[in-house]
Amino acid sequence: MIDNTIIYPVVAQLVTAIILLFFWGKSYPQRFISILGSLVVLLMSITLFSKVWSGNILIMESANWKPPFGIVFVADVFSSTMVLITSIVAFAVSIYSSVGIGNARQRFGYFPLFHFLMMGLNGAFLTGDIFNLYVFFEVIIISSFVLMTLGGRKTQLEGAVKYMAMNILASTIFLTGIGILYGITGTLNMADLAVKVPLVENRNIIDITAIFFLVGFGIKSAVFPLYYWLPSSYHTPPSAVAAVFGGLLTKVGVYAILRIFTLIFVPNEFMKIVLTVLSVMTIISGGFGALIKRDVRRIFSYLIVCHIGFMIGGIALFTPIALSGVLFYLIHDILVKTNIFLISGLIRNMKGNLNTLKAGGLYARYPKISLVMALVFFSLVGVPPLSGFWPKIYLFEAGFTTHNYFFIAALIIGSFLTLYIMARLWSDVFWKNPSEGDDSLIDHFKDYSRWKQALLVIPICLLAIATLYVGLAAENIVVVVKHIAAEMIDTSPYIDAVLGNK
Amino acid sequence: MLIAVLAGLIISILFIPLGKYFKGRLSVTIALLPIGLFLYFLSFVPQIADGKTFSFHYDWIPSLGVNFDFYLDGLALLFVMLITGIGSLVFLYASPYLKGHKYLDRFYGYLSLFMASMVGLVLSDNVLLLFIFWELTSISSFFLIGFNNEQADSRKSAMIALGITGGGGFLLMAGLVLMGYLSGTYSIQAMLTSAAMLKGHALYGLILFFVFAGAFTKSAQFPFHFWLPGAMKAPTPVSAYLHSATMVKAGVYILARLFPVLGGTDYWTYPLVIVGGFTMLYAAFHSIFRTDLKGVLAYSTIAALGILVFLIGIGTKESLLAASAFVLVHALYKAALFLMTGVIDHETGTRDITRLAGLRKVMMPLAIAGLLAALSSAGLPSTFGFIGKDLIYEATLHTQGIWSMVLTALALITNVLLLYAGFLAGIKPFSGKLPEEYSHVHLPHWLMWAPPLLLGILGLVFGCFPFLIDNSLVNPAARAIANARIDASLKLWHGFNIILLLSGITLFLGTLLYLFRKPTAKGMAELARFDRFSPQTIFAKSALWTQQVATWYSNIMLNGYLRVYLRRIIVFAVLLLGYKLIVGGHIYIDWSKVSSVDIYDVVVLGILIGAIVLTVVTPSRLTAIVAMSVVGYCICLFFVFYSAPDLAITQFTIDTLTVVLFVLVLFRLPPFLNLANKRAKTIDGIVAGSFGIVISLIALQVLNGPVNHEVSEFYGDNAYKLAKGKNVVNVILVDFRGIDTMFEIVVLGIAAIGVYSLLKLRLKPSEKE
Amino acid sequence: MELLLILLIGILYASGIYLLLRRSMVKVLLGIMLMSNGANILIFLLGRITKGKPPVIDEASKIFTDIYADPIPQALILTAIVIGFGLQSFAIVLLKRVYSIINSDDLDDLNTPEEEDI
Amino acid sequence: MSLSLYFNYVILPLLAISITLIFYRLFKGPRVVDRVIALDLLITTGVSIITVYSISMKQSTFLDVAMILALIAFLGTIAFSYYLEKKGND
Amino acid sequence: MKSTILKTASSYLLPILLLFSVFILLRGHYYPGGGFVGGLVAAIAFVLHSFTHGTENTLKLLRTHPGSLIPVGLGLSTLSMLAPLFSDLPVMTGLWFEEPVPVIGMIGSALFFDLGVYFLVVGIVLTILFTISVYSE
Amino acid sequence: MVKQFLMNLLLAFIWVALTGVLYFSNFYFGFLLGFFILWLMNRDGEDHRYFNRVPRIISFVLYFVYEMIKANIEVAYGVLSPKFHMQPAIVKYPLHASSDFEVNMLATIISLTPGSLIMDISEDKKVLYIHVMHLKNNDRELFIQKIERVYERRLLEIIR
Amino acid sequence: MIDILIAVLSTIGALSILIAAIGIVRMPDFYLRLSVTVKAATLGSGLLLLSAAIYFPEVAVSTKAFAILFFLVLTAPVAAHMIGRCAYLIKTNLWEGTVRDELKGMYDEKSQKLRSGEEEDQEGSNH
Ligand code: NA
Ligand code: NA
Repeated sequence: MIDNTIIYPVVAQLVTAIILLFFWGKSYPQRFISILGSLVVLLMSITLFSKVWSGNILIMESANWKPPFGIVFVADVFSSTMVLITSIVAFAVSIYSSVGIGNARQRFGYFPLFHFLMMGLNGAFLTGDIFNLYVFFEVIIISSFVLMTLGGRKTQLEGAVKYMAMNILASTIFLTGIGILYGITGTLNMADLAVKVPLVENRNIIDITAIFFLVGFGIKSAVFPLYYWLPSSYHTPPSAVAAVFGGLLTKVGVYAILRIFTLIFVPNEFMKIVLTVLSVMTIISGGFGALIKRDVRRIFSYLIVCHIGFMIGGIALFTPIALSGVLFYLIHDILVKTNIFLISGLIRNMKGNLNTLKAGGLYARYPKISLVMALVFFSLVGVPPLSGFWPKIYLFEAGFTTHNYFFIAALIIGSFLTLYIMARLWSDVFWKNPSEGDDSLIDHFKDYSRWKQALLVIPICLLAIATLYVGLAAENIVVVVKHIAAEMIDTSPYIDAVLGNK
Repeated sequence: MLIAVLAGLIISILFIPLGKYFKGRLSVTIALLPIGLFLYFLSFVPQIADGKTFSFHYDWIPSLGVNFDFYLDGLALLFVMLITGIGSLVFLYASPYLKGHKYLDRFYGYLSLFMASMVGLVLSDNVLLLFIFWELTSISSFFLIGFNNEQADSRKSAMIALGITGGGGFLLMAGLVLMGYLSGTYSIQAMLTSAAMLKGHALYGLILFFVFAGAFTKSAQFPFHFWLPGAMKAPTPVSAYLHSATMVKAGVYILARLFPVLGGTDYWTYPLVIVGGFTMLYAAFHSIFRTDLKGVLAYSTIAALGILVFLIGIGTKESLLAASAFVLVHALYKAALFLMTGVIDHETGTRDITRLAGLRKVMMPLAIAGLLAALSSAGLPSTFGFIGKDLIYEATLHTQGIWSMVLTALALITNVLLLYAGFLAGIKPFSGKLPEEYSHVHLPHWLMWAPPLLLGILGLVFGCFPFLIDNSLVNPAARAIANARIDASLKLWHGFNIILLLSGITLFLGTLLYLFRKPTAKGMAELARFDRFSPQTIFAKSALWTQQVATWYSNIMLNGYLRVYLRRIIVFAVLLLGYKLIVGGHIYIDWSKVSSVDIYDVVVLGILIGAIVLTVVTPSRLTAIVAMSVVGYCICLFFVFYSAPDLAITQFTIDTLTVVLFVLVLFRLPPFLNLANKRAKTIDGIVAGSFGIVISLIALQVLNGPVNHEVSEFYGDNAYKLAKGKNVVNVILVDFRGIDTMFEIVVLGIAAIGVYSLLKLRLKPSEKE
Repeated sequence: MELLLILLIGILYASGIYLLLRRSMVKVLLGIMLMSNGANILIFLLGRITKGKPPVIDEASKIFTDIYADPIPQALILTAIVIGFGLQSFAIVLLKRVYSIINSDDLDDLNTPEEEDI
Repeated sequence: MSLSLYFNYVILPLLAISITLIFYRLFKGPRVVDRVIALDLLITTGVSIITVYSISMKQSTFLDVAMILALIAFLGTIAFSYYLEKKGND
Repeated sequence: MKSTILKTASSYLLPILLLFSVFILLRGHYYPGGGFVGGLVAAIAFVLHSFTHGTENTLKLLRTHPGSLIPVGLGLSTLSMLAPLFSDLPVMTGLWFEEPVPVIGMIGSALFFDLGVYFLVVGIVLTILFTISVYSE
Repeated sequence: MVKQFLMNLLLAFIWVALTGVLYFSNFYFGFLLGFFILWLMNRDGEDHRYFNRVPRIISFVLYFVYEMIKANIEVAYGVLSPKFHMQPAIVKYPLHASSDFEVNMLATIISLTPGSLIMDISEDKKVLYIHVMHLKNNDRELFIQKIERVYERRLLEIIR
Repeated sequence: MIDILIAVLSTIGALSILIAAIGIVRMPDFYLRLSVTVKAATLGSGLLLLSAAIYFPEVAVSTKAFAILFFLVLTAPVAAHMIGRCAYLIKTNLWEGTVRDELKGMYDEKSQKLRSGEEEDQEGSNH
């Protein structure tokens, strides 16, 4: 099925961003356009998803060239799900940003950059061409660089330098991998690669190429020992920015790993061992880091790392069940991680501070919002029946099936650390009375108008509802992820759809 | 049935956030919920007693095998009656107990959540559904323990409780998933058919490990017991309800529930008997040193839980029967004691046993309740406790050989100590002379004293008329656990036998102990000397140690130095790639694929390398930039030589612009400092060099392989015919792969915006983030 | 020639990484540039090189009459160069901004003790 | 000997020797201005090399590259002068 | 910089370079060049001008901030990418006028695409460089 | 006005040369383009008459090429001879040319002549500072005369 | 015939460039190096471009070659002037054999304005 619908979520973000550029410096119309644009994209993504879900894999041959000659965009259930989730997140964050991002930043291009970033993400999910994937990755990283430095405080710059250096290195390694792959196969179309790579006689060089992609995407998805940039930088930008980063940027790395390592390189034993070791160490590193930090966003940053480990581990197991678990976790993680960073912004608004030792008393002061936050935190921990719980069933089961007890142990440790850390956070920030007479503790939130307060709280609730849906209506998610996992194991429908051999 | 389970959840969802609108008006009305449920489940008693069971199925997540599968049998019924029955009393009791409390409605919300979860837990047939409710009980317990969250130790206790039970929860989950995976179903009833397979499976031990871990943590078995005394920070109704009568029995429940599937083997028996046995002794011993009433009760609860685990471990019909009965016995008297303690605390403001005495004079009904509960706990004939104790001795005596002696002795000692503890809690505060300071104390609202009294009386009634419950509750429960027919009729009087003798000895020694030993703070202090060996200390130490290791590790990993991070990343890549290269072996040069070299190629290459060297070594920043542009220009020449004019042009233009950019930016910067020492340089040189070698070898391998130009030939053939351009590269850029270019220029646009904003935007200090 | 280019690629990557590991931010930038040049040449080489036959169709004809160099790597590198330019110019400006704050291009001076930034 | 070969084996090597010499100056310095003029000369020679190469390969397409080089090469030199003048010294 | 020679040179180099840049832009489909390089050359023309006349004077010459060329160029490219959507073709499909136009040759969406690239590149390079030089001064 | 017109014409010619398409329409297009670019620049025009200059220009160019080759040989000798016998100097040259354009042309020509290089023009445009490779006998007057005779006078004849 | 012309022109051109290259290595100071290189290289490139213009028969290509030549002639002196001036401003040493430096002291240290040495007279006469 050839359908232009595929490209709409990308194009609509692009057009929104361009329109926003015409309103440079005018923050009021920008807010409106941004929210409207995000809503439109959300509707388009829903349309796309329902089309894909009800029918076949859709493709769009850009410039009307048949694959593998042109760049093809492919919407299978996986990519359209990712686009849908991204659009939900984008919608929530763009509402949040209208108040959560200061006027100065809004006047200096926050919104266009945000939409460029979202465009890059949607593009990365939908493209069926590996070099085009690189291009979208670059769109993502350059917009994230700019968003990260926007405002230019010293800590922001410190984070940004590290973030940039490592991400550029990742891109270069990724590009090197593409070059090698092209040198071996002479094609860039992912479906075509899926056909040609298995035919290559020199398997060793294929394994080596796979390592390039592993390292490149591994840096992007913050896997041990490539994760350094994340804890060094995610606490520095404004919370709305950190939310998008935390929710989506590392996940696009996971997406890429999943896509490449199911379609083009199927992990062999060596790769599985490597991935297992990485996952275990990632979980430990993230968990340990989060354990010792006292700044809410630093804690969350490390938790991102920790939970990336869960997903990588699932990929290492590489059974349909494991992949279902990874996918479920991915969906859950995007919603929750975005939300916890939005929450951190709200906490900062309410307390003027994100140090868990200083802040406190939120539960007494804002009980209802606190409980929404608690719901999100428990989802993060994986308290049943919330969203984080279900994928772990799959991961455990896959772990047992493959007798990967290291991973199971790490999964338990990681879950436990997360539980402990979030409980401590709750206890410190929400239960404890704030320390008296600290000047840094100012409640800005209460000074906002009702309308502004609503704009901050609604997106958090929106995402919380989405999370709740994922948890309580898990059946729907399970059906989707099982479908995707099946697509990953048997990639021939994808290949046939793209290359048109029916 | 689903409604029965979910009602509590719905109520709690309404109450927790919206509580303040109810303002406590409905707190008694809310008690209709447990009462209603109690009556609802009561209606099942006759049928269950007849050996019937009830299954209920509602779809939830069929794809995952997780559905609302409820199964009501004797075991579930016993527990659900306890939960709703005691729940009713606690709900009523809490209303005056927390009257006027700011968050009373929130409290009821949590309590409803807990009750619903507990009901769900015991009714679930699906292990994962069971686990969901299991965790929800932990969460509601967390909120209830931390209910007075302004207090630091409340928070800490809540954390510890959640930490222990939550950690055990994850292990339990692993175990349940493993069971589900091995038996192909998550339904416990369905698992029964796989019981033999599971018990013989290589992973049986692992399953037990996981399940025991969950059960022991939840049911406060040694060495995880210490969260329970801490949990006494919760309001007393909570202690009575969660931390004595119901939640802590969830661990026991799951052992009982899984007994038919997993139980009866040595791997099952020994750990449970040892841990249960040790726990009961340890806790019973500790209970007598407490001076805080709730402390005494907490430890005696742990001991009781130990007894239950012990009994399930033994796994004979007698022991399972004893366990079934003892669950009920203990729930009745312990809840009564807790509720009574709550009243005392509420009215006198203290729970210190050494200060409490003679309260019978001011609150007689409570004294009666206390006395009845204490007697039941002591196992005095004609109390329900007596029957319980009998059954325990019967169970221990029915084991084989030397075991029977040992286990009986253990049970005896435990019972003696527990008797003492029961007296201490139930009798001591009311006996003796009323201190002056408590003379003004008076009886509280009747809803506070009636529940313990009722429980105490029930203990007496069941003791005198055991037929009321033997076939209706206890036998069906035991039957369900053993998955076999058990038709014991509970009797108050068994005649003179060894069991009676043991009971007598217990009573005698315990009473003796009560009469001659007075609880003192000194005793507690003595015991505190051993704290450094206590599991709590060890756990705290290992937590601290973990924290230290985590700090050490994280500081090494994230030391703030970008170059260290980059070095590690490169080393990682080199190791992986190098390993694969070495394993792959066979590196050779295929001369047939190598083209000739012209002198200008070599010269340009030489210059290029020279320029690279200059870039690397020069101490002058400007020279580095000059050298860098030479690198670019030489590459540009290569592009010309090797047929890439477009590339050459672009490379050249961009290099020139980069120079301009650098120049505009750099002129304020100080000169390079020689910041690295020789060692760092050498290491970096080796790392970088090996990466270069690896890349070169890979490139060589790729070049040795075949080449496929299908796509580029298509471009060449169709560039003019179909895309109307003769410069194929440009046609690719604007047509064949125009999308790339589209988004590539977006990258540029973003970069420009970034530059502009980075340099122009100045935040005011008032901008918060 | 291929062997010489392989050597060159190795040197470009190695020197790029070496500079990437320096403390001076300018050197880091130069390292990035060297590495991206290395990657470009790698792509160029692995697409196989052809001397003196640019992929431009003759004025007179409508299709290629001779062999021609593979245009795809060229297009890819072009895109990569342009993207690299975007990234590098932003990085250079970031360097300037960093310099105006810490008055040095030593990255170690940029590190903030954690207590400060909470 | 055809013209093409003459260009390939005589003229191009001559130019190759030239750029080697020029690069020697660039490498050696001693001052940045020396390097800058060496760079400038290198580019001018580069224009020549490309011209000769295009004759040798009979590919006039390469002259387009030479044209761009000729047009914008001096911008680099101007930029370096700008730098040095602003900075006062190297 | 205060060199009279450079000042004079840049004022005649500016038009030449601009002319040249359009040349490169238009012939890109047939010979080396195209919107990107054309845009770079145009930008270099203005950069050269700004070196001698100062950024402010160059901005005056441009009459508008170069940054405003960014959305214009981006918009133009996007429109030519999206134009095929209106005829139900995939995005980026080349649409061509039937008859060739003198001087330029065939005119199609690819040309407008390249034109967008051209404007964008001019806008970007000038934005970057002018922002820096204003900041440095 | 005239200069603008000429400049425009020149641009149109360059355009035709660049595109290599000798059609009137192409010239016309180039003219329009040039006009647009000049309009962009919007510089103040100065009146200059451009009549009958072509023969003089040609003869000047030829003479210049001759001088250039001659000087180049000198330079080659200077470069290749084993011993240095240059007498470099920076000499101040008083200008007759007055407009920017004239000065610039002169400077370009002097710079292109081997052995001499324009260092700078004074702020008031009265003198040129020229670096010479061979200031024979350290005689600045002779050098100044030569420049004036060979280049400046001829150039001004053409331009003015 | 044409071939021989091309060969001669290009040989002279290449040799000019070689001389420039030798010059830049051999010349003792910066200014001499600059002086040598610009002209010789421009001449050399010019001759090579002329060869190309003759070699390729197409008008378009030949005009291209001339255009390159034109650009070189237009820009090379400017660049040389700029870097030479700048070298003087940053006090790059002259060779010890330099016989005369009339530029010395004429730059105003701060503003970098260049005096002609003749305005004093004018101003003097005005007073
Ligand atoms: Na491009
Ligand atoms: Na092009």
